[in-house]
Amino acid sequence: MGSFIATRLVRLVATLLAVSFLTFLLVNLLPGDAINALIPIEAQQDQEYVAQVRAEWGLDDPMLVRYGKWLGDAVRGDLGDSIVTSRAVSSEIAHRIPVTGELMIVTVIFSVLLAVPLGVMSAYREGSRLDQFISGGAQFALSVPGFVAGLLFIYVFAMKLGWFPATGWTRISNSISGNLMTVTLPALSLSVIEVAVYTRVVRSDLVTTLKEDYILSARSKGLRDGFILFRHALRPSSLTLITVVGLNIGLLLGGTVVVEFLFALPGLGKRLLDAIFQRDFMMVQGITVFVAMVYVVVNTLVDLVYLVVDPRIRKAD
Amino acid sequence: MADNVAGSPLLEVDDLRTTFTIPAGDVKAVRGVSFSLEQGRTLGIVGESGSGKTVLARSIMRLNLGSNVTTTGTAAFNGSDVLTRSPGEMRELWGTEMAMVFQDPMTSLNPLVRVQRQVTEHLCRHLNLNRAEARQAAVDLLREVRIPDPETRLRSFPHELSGGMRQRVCIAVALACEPSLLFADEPTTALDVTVQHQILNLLSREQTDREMAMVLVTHDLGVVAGRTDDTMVMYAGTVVEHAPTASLFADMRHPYSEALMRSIPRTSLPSHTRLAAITGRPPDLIDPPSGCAFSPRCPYVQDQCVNEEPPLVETDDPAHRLACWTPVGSPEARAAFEKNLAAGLQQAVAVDISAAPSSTGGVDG
Amino acid sequence: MDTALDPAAPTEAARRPWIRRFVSKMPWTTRFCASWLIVIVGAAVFADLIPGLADPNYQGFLFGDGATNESPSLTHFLGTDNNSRDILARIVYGARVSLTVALAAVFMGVVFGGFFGSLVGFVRGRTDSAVMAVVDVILAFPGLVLLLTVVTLLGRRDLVVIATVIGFLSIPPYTRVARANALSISRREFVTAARAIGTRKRSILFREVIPNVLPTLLAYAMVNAAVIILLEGALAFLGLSVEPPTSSWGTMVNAARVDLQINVWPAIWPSLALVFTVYSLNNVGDWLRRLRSVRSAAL
Amino acid sequence: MAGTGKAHLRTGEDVLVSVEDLVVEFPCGRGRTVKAVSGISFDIRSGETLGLVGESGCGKSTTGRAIIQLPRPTSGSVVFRGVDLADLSDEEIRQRRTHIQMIFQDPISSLNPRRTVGEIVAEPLRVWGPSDADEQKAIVDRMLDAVGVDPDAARDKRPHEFSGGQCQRISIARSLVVGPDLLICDEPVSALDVSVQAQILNLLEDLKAEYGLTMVFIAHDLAVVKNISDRVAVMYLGKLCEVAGPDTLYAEAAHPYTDLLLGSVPKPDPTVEIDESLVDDGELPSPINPPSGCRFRTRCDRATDVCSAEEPKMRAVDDEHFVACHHPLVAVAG
Repeated sequence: MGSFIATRLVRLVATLLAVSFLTFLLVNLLPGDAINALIPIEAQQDQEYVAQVRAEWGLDDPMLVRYGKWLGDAVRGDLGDSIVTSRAVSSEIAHRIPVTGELMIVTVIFSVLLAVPLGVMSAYREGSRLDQFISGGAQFALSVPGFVAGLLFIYVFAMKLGWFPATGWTRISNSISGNLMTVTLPALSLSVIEVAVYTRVVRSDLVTTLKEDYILSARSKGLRDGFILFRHALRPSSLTLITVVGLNIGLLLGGTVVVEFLFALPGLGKRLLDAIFQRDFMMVQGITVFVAMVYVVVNTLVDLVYLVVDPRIRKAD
Repeated sequence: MADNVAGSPLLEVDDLRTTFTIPAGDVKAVRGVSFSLEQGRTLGIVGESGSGKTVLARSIMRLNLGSNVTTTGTAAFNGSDVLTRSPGEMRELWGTEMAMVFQDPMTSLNPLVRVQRQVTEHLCRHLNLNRAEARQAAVDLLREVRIPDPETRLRSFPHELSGGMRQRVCIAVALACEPSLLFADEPTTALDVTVQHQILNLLSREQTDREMAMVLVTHDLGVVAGRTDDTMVMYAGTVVEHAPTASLFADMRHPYSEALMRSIPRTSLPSHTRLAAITGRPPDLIDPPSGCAFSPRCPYVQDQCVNEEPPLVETDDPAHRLACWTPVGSPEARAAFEKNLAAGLQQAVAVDISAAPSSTGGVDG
Repeated sequence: MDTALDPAAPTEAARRPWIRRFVSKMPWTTRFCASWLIVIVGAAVFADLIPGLADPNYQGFLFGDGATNESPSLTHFLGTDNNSRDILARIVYGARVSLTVALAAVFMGVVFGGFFGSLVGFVRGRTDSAVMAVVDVILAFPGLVLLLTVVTLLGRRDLVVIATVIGFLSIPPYTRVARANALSISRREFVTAARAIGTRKRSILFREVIPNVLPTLLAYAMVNAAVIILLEGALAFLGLSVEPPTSSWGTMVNAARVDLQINVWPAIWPSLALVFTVYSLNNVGDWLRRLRSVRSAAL
Repeated sequence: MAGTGKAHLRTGEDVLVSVEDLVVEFPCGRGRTVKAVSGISFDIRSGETLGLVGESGCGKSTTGRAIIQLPRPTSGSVVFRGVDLADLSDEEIRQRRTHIQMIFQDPISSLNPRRTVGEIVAEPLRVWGPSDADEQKAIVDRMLDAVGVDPDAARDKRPHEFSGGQCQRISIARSLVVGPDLLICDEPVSALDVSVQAQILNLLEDLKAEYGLTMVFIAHDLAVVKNISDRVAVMYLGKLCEVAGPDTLYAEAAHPYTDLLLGSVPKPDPTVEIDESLVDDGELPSPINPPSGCRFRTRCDRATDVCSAEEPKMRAVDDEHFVACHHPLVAVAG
């Protein structure tokens, strides 16, 4: 068990290093010299000025040296400064995490709470009309992108019914009810696909589990269906669900970019988009690395959760 | 084994039929099986894969899941039909009155649940035991099925136990609420031969001690011999022969029973003994042949066999029931065999050739 | 012994052409979805030849014969957008973007991802560790975020660039799927049997392993194509897919968003096109997968 | 048990394969190894069928595969026709594949589901020739016919359209098409029903006579092994216990393990007394950390101190009967 954790942690660090290097490589190798973002095209005639700026930003050093410097700072929490606002990238990220974090947490919790009962009902009555309805609905929901769902919700619930604000964000520290009002529609928009994915996962996994011999054996002991479903069948299926939730964090992170853009939320995704449009390469690099790290860390955590839930792995050594 | 107890039988099955509906058609897995079983006795059900023996056991237990299964007929347990009971009523029967040991101990225990809970969860439900009582009961049960160090084993997960140990746990689970009828569905097929021997001994010891009725389903004639009171041979969803085990082995009347017996290698026979293989293959259960299902592979086949399905009837020995028009050893059978051999019928030729062990000629048609 | 293998007479169903047998097994929703896919692919390919389909970039109000946000009419079946462009025409031409991108992803994924995955799953060892390490790192980025970064940094955003980038980023997931399959297939005894015969490794890879990986990969491709179309839609919605005036469904929705209060239809039509196409791919993909699992269960 | 020692090895020109000190180990993580086969020696004469029998995990299948170098053994020699296969390069091994062929336990899994039966049986010919299509077809047809499958009906079908027994016949046809000298049968009948099992056993006997095959027959079923073998080797936990002719072995087992196995076999005869006393567990020790000395001593009621201290060597009971045990059930000279 100890060695399992150790292996995972070593792998985590290795992946993080590789991810940061790849991001650095991407930002620095692809066309579109950073100097274009630093100095207006007109001013680039002044060779001396350009050279000075290059030196100031360390653009003249060999790439590995620059990566080493950047990594050294990054380890200490310093992801550099935005070349547009000159503010520290890390403090901008920290400032915006609460918005994106809340959005994602609300989405995941809401989706899981909705998907588990749907998936269980669907699997328990496999082949019934209820199952066909839920499965069909999930298949359809899987095809509705966040921006389409978001626009629909804005049109219906904000414009027509006026129940929620169409855009904007109220911080939870300012007003809890106001915060709830602003988080609902974005989270719902993100949930459409998430619910569909989780429902399908729970259903297909549970359908397989329910055909296992040990379920038959539990039935032959005279246990109640509900007990068998939740105490025997759902546990192995929950492993798959946890994995999928972990893997889906990536999709969700992408989704928040779109939803924050649509609902004009001051989150990480919106900041990334702004940075992209402003060609603020330090900011793009910082946010991309940060997001990738969150993703990798979450998935390592999922592996560790396995350890708690699945005794077969725990006792592997 | 316990003596035959007078009175109404514990289990009385009459014309049981189970059909699975699949896209290709209706698979008639069990096609009209009738038998009865007294308290405290053991019944062996022998057949090859697809003979319907497992489906039969599960049908009586009402454990065939899925909306595509239909079961008709009656299966009276203690005088009342289980096939018409509601799922709730079945749950009261499961575990306490009827229990089952499954083929693969690897898959019939939940890999994520500790042994203790798997052994005690239904005890708690059926007998309303508290935690401490249930734990004590579990320790006693594990000790009874000869698991060393039961206290430690209770905290184990199934994957930490060997195959034989797991099957012992499964037996403990099945015996926990003192059922009066135990189905053992190929309980040793997945195990090694030495472990199989121990498990079979354990099962028969428990059966005797508890005066339980037991149905032992297997594909291996060797497993039922000497361990069951009665044996039922199944082929293509029907019972072809049903007799007290001793008299069945002493006097096999059905051509299929005989063929099965002659096709298995035995340690008592000299090396390189030519085996009498059964030609052809088992019938399609979606569209079973008319008449006797074994007729296309039977060396004693005659016209009546192809046209008319033989009923399962008592022979001169009332305990020995048989479904055959040309029982082995009868003059009809001898005449039919001579005729088939003369006509060059494949299955008859095969039997004839293998009767002469020196021959190495192919029996392919 | 049983030589009994009668040359079974072909059944009634078997004599019909395979395509009809195939279609006859489909539930009606799947037939509908398959038809929609055929229609949308046909429209995208032959857009230039379809009579009555307007120039997607023709802005009527600039040239005096049209208005912005027109309702559906005989000249504009789905009406016009806030630049007075024909919505139907823009949807049909927009399909080209979605489908090209999806095709690029599937093509590069199946060909390169499928090959690398099968190869490393079959040979295992160090090559496997190396390739999978690279794949894992690329997969450690959330898809859309990586795509955003790459597309931005490239600077140029025409269909070729977008399709290439998305295609390239599709290789790692296919590699992983193919490898997992190749691993399990390589453990099957027919591969050991092929080695025991003395078949060369390259032959085993191409004749035994890859043909068995392909069906799974193609079923995955259906579902993946749907995901890619959604991804391109999101990218376009953010204004980072192909540059205007080229039409793309996501771009259309984004443009219509501003005038939602005035006219919702310009947002609804491209959304519907997107949702139905993705739904159809999912539906047909699921059906194919079910068909396969039924067949493999019958083995 | 289980000994080392080579007293049972034979000399003479008719020895086709001679395996000495064969060791196969697999890594199983954390630097540990499973000792699947721990130094066994045996030989096979031309035209002989050697039965390898033992319970699951005893290393019998691994031994079979090590003979054809799939995978290569950790150490030891496999001398086939005077050449040690362990010394050869991969390509040289490949060139010798036609001489040693193998059939597998799961007949369905051992055939590629996406190829037709005709292609599957012709595959070895594609590699080794002849390259002429008509000639190939003729050979394939002859071979299918020989294993009892109608070539015209089977040629264009795929494996899933056949029963397990049919698939096993096809798989036998594939392995015989290149005319091998040695056929390794790895549990070829254990996945089959008894009636089909008899067909396949008869078929193998017929083919052996017709093509002059030498066979290694691996199985866990003692009755099956007795039926088909000319010589039987009993394995336990990676070691050999006893080697003898089948009739001798089954009549007078010298090794306590052989005796236990034979006593456990269910016999289809109600008049045979069943030893009901064996109820307790006799589980296999772990092949990762096997017992010292004789590996069977943890389950053996004849075990003494010498059994844990010293590994028994193969000793001769008579010319054809060898046992590796300190306290054999029959008298052993020396």
